[in-house]
Amino acid sequence: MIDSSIKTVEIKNIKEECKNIKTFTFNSERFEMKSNLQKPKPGQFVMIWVPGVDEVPMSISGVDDGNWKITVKNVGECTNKLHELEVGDYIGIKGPYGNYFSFPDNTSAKIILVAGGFGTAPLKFLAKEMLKNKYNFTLIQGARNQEDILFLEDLEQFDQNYSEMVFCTDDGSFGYEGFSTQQLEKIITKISIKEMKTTYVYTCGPEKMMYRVFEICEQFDIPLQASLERMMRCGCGLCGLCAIDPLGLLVCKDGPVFDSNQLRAMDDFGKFKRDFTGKKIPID
Amino acid sequence: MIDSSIKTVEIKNIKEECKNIKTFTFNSERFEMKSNLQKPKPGQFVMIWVPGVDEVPMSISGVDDGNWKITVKNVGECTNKLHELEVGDYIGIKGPYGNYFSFPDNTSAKIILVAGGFGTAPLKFLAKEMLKNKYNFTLIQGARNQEDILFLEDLEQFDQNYSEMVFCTDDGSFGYEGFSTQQLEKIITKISIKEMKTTYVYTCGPEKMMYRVFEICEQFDIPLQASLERMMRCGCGLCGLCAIDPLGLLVCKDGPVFDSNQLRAMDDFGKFKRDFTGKKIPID
Amino acid sequence: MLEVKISRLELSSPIILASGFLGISSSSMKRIINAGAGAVTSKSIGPKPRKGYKNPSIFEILPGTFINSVGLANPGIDEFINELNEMKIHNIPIIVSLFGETIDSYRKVALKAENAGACAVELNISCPHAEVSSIGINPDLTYSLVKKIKKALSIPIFVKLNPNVTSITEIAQAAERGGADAVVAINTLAAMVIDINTKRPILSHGSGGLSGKSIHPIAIKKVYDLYKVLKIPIIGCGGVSSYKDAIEFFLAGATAIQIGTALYQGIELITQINEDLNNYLKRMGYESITELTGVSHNFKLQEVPDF
Amino acid sequence: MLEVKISRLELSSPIILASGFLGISSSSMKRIINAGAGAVTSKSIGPKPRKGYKNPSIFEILPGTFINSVGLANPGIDEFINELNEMKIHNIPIIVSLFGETIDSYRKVALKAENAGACAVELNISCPHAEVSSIGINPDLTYSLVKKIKKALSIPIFVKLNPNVTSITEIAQAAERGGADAVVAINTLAAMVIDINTKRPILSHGSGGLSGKSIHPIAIKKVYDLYKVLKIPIIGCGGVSSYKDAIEFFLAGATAIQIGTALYQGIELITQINEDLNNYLKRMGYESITELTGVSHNFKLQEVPDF
Ligand SMILES: Cc1cc2nc3c(=O)[nH]c(=O)nc-3n(C[C@H](O)[C@H](O)[C@H](O)COP(=O)(O)OP(=O)(O)OC[C@H]3O[C@@H](n4cnc5c(N)ncnc54)[C@H](O)[C@@H]3O)c2cc1C
Ligand SMILES: Cc1cc2nc3c(=O)[nH]c(=O)nc-3n(C[C@H](O)[C@H](O)[C@H](O)COP(=O)(O)OP(=O)(O)OC[C@H]3O[C@@H](n4cnc5c(N)ncnc54)[C@H](O)[C@@H]3O)c2cc1C
Ligand SMILES: Cc1cc2nc3c(=O)[nH]c(=O)nc-3n(C[C@H](O)[C@H](O)[C@H](O)COP(=O)(O)O)c2cc1C
Ligand SMILES: Cc1cc2nc3c(=O)[nH]c(=O)nc-3n(C[C@H](O)[C@H](O)[C@H](O)COP(=O)(O)O)c2cc1C
Ligand code: FES
Ligand code: FES
Repeated sequence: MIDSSIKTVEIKNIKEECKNIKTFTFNSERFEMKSNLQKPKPGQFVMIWVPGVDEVPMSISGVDDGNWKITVKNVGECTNKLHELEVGDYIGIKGPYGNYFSFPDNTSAKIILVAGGFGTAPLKFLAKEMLKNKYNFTLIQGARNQEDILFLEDLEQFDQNYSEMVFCTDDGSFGYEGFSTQQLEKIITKISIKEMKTTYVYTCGPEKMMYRVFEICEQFDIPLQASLERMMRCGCGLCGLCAIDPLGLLVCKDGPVFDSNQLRAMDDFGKFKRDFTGKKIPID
Repeated sequence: MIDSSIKTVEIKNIKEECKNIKTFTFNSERFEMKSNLQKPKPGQFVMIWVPGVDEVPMSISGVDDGNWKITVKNVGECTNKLHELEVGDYIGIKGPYGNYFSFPDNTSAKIILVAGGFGTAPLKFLAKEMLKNKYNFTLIQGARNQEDILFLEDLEQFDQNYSEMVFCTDDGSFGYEGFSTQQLEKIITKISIKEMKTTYVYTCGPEKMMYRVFEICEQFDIPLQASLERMMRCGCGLCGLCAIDPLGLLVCKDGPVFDSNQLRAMDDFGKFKRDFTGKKIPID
Repeated sequence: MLEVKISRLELSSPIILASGFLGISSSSMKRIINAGAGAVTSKSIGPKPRKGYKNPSIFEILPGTFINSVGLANPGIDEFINELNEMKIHNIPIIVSLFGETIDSYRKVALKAENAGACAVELNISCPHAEVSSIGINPDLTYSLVKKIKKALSIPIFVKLNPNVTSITEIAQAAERGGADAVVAINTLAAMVIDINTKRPILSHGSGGLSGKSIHPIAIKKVYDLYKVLKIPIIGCGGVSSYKDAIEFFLAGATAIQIGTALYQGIELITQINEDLNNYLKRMGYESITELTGVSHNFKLQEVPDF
Repeated sequence: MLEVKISRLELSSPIILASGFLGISSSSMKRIINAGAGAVTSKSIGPKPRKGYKNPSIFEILPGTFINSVGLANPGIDEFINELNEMKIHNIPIIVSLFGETIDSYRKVALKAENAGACAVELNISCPHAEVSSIGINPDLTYSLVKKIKKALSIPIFVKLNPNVTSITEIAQAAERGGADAVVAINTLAAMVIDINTKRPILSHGSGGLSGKSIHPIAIKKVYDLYKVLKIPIIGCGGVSSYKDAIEFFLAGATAIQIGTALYQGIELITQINEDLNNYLKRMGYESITELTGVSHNFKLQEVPDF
């Protein structure tokens, strides 16, 4: 069983990934958990407490010995304060939570990862694990412009025999001009019918983008795994804030990674979420 | 760490050992303890709850698969009610508690067990374990008369190449006439000086008897392990009722088995105990 | 074997979802019913939307024991009616937990809940954060509130009791006199956790309520005491995480139980407990779980210490 | 680094043995001091010998959480004076916890304890079993009792608080007004365990007091609240089983702590906690543990929920 206590740890390292995004490293061994501290898997997230401010969900973007990483976009009060913290400051960790991306049975499967914004964080982690396990994949990263491209250094060091990196920007300042979903379509249409049977798509990013990825995959009958986001209070299946209608699937516990079957059954996907009062509101 | 919860179990078997003493068998697997249920060792005891009556300490007199045994003399309210119980009735178990008899390093050591009354219970368990481990030993059992001799059937089945049984009764109705301590002296005086260096005595029984055993062992410089009894409330080192002056050793936690060094340092040994109020009273 | 009746409410299982757990969306609550719960209780609903306290507002302290200060976050009754309508369609037995800023505001929320199809209301008079926190510790206020609501409604009224009082029986008896159809015991115990590295309380609100395993023996004691003085049924709540905990509540005097915190293990737990309850009843030779209510009171205890 | 002062009492370590644990014999208490405790508190001593409740009277419920109904078993003050004399010889700082059947009987026991060399008395007004159980839940009675004892004694007077009340601060303030030199918070929480096989409460007395890990967050909350209103020092008690629990008490507002239940792990725990406290202070750059008292109050909390 997951330990849902909050443990404070010192920030060990901070790296500026791009203008608004930083990666924080902390040592999870210091949690001093007795047992069930499991090594997080790609797709899982932690609740990050910024003392005196708020506690918010963050995907794990990398794991290395006892060191865990999160990659955070500064979008509001809590992430802003997090960006102000320095090495040696304390943050609180709860988790890791949620399910994780599952790998195709066959390492020779055709794999496409479609990442947008900080959604690249869990997919970079996934890509690293795929490399370790000798899977071939293409990672499509979409961003507004060149400055927003994430993990470029990291990604360039990936073994090119196994991985292909596709970048696209809204303004064409880096890689292709246009959306990542356009690149996805382009790639898929080039796949042979035989290969199509063993093609798998993984996505994380803005929900509207993921919804478009879903539509494309449905069209070509390709199995998809998408990592969703919802407002989270507890992270561990108690508060119900992250429930998705009509099945009541919980993003924190049944997700955050959902497969095509589940996505198909979601009336809310791409359309509705809940705010912190529990009220249903449209996704912008 | 020991689990100090009380679990109720059904009595599986009841055996009348002699007029006033019965052995109760219960299945400890039914405790449904998750982890740390350790197999009890000779010398350890459990707290036995007789629902609606009282809860008292009882040595474990045998262990066999998941079945534990206690051998109970009917001496008062609680043991009386326990003797009235039938197979299928529930009793509560807390423990196993306390330390245990330790074995000599060398299996060829000369070992003498001196048992009196229901003190024979843990020593029979000890003897069984010694046999298993190929130790040689002599078991001296003292009783008032033939009818009070315990575990006769059991003991007769012990491998005689390793074990010798000596019985004595106050009235001479079975075995030697006189006290077990007299037999102990007789045996010891026959031991060669060389052998004396590897002689070990273990005792459990009325404290006055054990005190005499202690005096004999001190005289011949033989290491002794004695299992003491004191009034017990908690059994787990909290209430302090079982403390022995002047070191404050706890019979339930530091004991019940004490060695010569510890016994030597006890002002109370053979003299004082505490009643249920905590008041010090003489041992009769 | 597991059917129970609380006032006019007939439930197929004695397990009810406690307020505050997955009780905001009809979809989650439907899932809970499908898992085997006899009824669900909504998150406590107030007159208007409320975000409650910032995070951290829920975390674990010891295995199975949590602390929370959600601060009655809820979308407000007008918004929540959408969910109630949805549940009416699917015929889900829902108890609406509710609170107000004044006695009159309690009444208004309760009326809206009744009209939208609630099968009962549960008055949360034990929320330490609300303006009305004084109700649950005051027998007179409790009496007045319950009486007012009783007059206004025709569905059963449950009163959720605050354990942080000198005498829970006094409050419960006031609720009974006011016309409560059942009491729910207990809500959380006031507690706090301070982080030794940052030296600050972890919950944004500082203190919160303890729930789960740690409070179970406290809840059992309260139910035992309540059973001695009440005529109306008692719904046991606090730290149920296995059929054993549920049975203990029945033996102490409960007619049904609520489950909350333990659901962090997954809602299949409800299915498991139903099954285990059935097996227990068979093993012990009972025909209905209702036979267990209050049985522990048949045994004489040692009232006076020995001298 | 670990020296603390409570009223006139100077202790070499802030760890005090809680009442009810190993506190009947001078030999055990000497052992506790040798393990590193700053002082020991005796088992609560009354005017006459008392066996208390039959067994079972102490057992574990959850890992590190116990329930007990010892029922104030004690040999009586006249007998206990032998142990006090013994402790005087060895210069052991002993706080005598005591109770009486009437206010006057409290006074008599207290005087005997003072004469026999107690360095302080701790008034147990929270024992649910005693005839005086009403004192600890009533501010007026608490005030009168403390005032009477204060007049009679010259050694410091501690008051041990009952957490099973609506407002612990009210009782504590009454004690302070009466002249208490410190309060000890908290005693155990009323609780009960029922065995599902025999269907009866396990404790011979039925209900008992919860202690150990489960009550720690409740005790922290009480100490935090008390620190806001009291001028006299607070001794934190409840569920300390590591240096972290102790630090939490200090941050909440305690000047010293008591340890009880966790000693089932062995009394070396006291030595370990002292060592860990020292390391923590060094790591955090403090020179004395007294600097920690109340530090968590420096942080602003969210008082009002968001809407
Ligand atoms: C499973 C999951 C994984 C995530 N992974 C990452 C990641 O790797 N990197 C990253 O930068 N961001 C990630 N997020 C989003 C991140 O949680 C929000 O950006 C953050 O909560 C914003 O908080 P704020 O106070 O700075 O902004 P605010 O101004 O409070 O809010 C801005 C927006 O952030 C979202 N948000 C705020 N609070 C919460 C909350 N408690 N739960 C969920 N969403 C919230 C809402 O959409 C809100 O509109 C993830 C979210 C989820 C649910
Ligand atoms: C470590 C240990 C192991 C024991 N092993 C055995 C055993 O294997 N077989 C056996 O028959 N007996 C054993 N005893 C003794 C047994 O506990 C008592 O015989 C029993 O408690 C008597 O209870 P009662 O209510 O029947 O008698 P009571 O009439 O209550 O008391 C008779 C005497 O039993 C002893 N006694 C009573 N209550 C307690 C208590 N809570 N703790 C300790 N002693 C108590 C006292 O000496 C008392 O004077 C052991 C005792 C201890 C301490
Ligand atoms: C996160 C959380 C939110 C809660 N919200 C409410 C609530 O809104 N209304 C209420 O009456 N009780 C609320 N409670 C209390 C529970 O309903 C229940 O009384 C308590 O948790 C004890 O039961 P448990 O141990 O099974 O969780 C909440 C408890 C928790 C942990
Ligand atoms: C077995 C036992 C006996 C106790 N006896 C007393 C007592 O005599 N007087 C008293 O004031 N408190 C007594 N207490 C309460 C403790 O002193 C303490 O307040 C409580 O156990 C919480 O601390 P802990 O969690 O460290 O044990 C007793 C507790 C236990 C478990
Ligand atoms: S965040 Fe609370 S249930 Fe998912
Ligand atoms: S019996 Fe309680 S300390 Fe030994």
